[in-house]
Amino acid sequence: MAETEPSMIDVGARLAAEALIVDVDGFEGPLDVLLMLSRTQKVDLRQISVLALAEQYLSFIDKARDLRIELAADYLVMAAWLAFLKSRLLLPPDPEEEGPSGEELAAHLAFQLERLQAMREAAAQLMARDQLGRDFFARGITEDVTRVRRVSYTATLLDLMQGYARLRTKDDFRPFVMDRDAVFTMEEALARMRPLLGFAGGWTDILSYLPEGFTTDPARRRSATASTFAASLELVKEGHAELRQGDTFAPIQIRRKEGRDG
Amino acid sequence: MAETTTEPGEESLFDAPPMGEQERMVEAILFASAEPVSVRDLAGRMPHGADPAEALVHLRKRYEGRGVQVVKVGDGWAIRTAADLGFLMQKETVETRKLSRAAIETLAIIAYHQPVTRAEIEEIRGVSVSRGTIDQLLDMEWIRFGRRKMTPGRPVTFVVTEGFLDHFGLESARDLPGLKELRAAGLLDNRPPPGLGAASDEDEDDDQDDMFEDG
Amino acid sequence: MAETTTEPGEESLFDAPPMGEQERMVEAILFASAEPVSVRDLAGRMPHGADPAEALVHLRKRYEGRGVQVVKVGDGWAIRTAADLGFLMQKETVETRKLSRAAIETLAIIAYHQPVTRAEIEEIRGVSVSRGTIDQLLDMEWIRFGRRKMTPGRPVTFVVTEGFLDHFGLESARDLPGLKELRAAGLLDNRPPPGLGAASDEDEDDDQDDMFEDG
Repeated sequence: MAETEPSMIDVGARLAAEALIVDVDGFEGPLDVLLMLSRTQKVDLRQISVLALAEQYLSFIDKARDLRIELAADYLVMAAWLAFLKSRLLLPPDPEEEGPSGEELAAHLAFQLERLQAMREAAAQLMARDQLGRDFFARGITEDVTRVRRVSYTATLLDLMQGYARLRTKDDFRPFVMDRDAVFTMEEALARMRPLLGFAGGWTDILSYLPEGFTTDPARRRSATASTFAASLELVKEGHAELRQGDTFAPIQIRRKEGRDG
Repeated sequence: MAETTTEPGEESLFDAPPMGEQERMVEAILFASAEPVSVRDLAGRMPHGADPAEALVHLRKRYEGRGVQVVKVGDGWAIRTAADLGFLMQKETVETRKLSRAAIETLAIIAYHQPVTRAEIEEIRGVSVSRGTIDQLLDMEWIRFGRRKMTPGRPVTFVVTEGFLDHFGLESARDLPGLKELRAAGLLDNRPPPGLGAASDEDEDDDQDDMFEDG
Repeated sequence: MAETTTEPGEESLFDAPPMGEQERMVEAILFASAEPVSVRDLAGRMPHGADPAEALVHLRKRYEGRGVQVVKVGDGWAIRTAADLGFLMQKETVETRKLSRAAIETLAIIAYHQPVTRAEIEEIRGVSVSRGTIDQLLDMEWIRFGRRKMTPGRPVTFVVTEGFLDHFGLESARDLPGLKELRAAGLLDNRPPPGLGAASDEDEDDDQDDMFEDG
């Protein structure tokens, strides 16, 4: 297994330990130090002697202390834990003792080292891949997708008729509603809606049936809206129309019910 | 990645890479460059002895009829989307809006009084008709130019289109509800407005004559 | 320009354009974009009934061995120059921020163990992960937050992004180098330290499923 001379290991370990001491900042934590030390054993990580590794680490910490190098708490915690592990591994197992055995703990440490080593190698393989912007390239001249907004205008026949009627009555015709107060009765709404319903075709917002002169003034608009709504319900009750509303507060739409003689 | 790649080691110092390889190089450079690249720049970037001009001829041919084209832009060469596929670079969103009151009224006048001139529309509306309103209706293809009026200045007229009839579910402009029906529908007062006859059916022409001869 | 172009008028509303034409369209869209485009986005931009997935198969084949390649990146498709021609592109080379050793390791751990929590990354590296390292990877858009773990505290997880796959030329996280070997060796198992109980045994399967669902 260890084909090198014992003295060689010592030399190697010493050199490694010295390198550590000079450059302790270069390590990424105690696990990194352990991984470094484990290389001196020159064996597969799966066959590593955790006991020997623990001893190497503890001597590394001792040396660092001798040289009065300040070590981060992590390193000392690891040292304490390895000292504990070492005692577990050396002493016969106490049947009273709870918790994992020394072998289990050592196996886990070996696993951690192997896993870290594997991640290092994977990282190196990843970084060795061809990379975008270095080895292969994306399109230099890109064409953005331009968003074209197209507005489509619509109108209904009823809009057209109301528009035309508005023009024809502008000068000399005052809508009869203008002479009354701000009340538009349900009877008036019914009388207005009955003939118009046939022209609207499909679903139409009931608000489009509000009479001329009742759409701007809030009081008039309220009255007309209420009576138009009541009239719509009446028409539905009579079986002449259908109502629908897509959502709460969405426009209420009406259309003539097909197949019924108005 | 590409099996056709020649080993760099196989190239002697003065042998240019095979033409197929040069074509690949030009293709990659044109693709990745942020600006069109001149033949001179291509030559500067390609191995010694390469002939980018010839490679461009081959590459251009290869892209003939493809979704992108190798085109000359000023002194340089670039890869661009084929002209007929420009529409793929646009995303259209359609927004439905109600036609403005001015447009509805103008449209109604044209529908009821066609063929009608702009001056006549303004006469009926009592306000001038903006160019934009007419343009909008023309754009929507709901109105089109009719024949010119045989009056002084020979003004153009407007008439409604098939598209208009389709949209409003009418067989012909004659199916528009006449004044009688508007009145029955409660949209017009019962007493006929003085001077205006029923703007429907055969009366229509007369109406217009009446209306506009006086005006 | 292109003889293969069909007249738009010849296409009926529901007939997709011929496959050759669809291939041109996919080609144009992929060339126009620096970012990978998903099959779904392609379909959204192409005429109704088009089958971009099939067109991609043809297009990919067409560009085999050429100077640019059609590559799959996560859910998307992109055109990239062939890696062997990188030497021509010194001008386009982007200097990426040099990543620290900690950042590179953290990135690899996230890629191979995703979705992975910060505590798990720290367990693997044996050292705490600085906020700056995670922030840098998030900034580069190589990692993003995944969904929370169903363990006490519901910690957030990290996963790699499509940008990561794109940068390293990977079709999916499944194509990470050595992934199979690492998994077979049990080195990607979530093995808790002994004595802490097997709190995350059931999670383990989920982890792996996640990886393949997301990949």
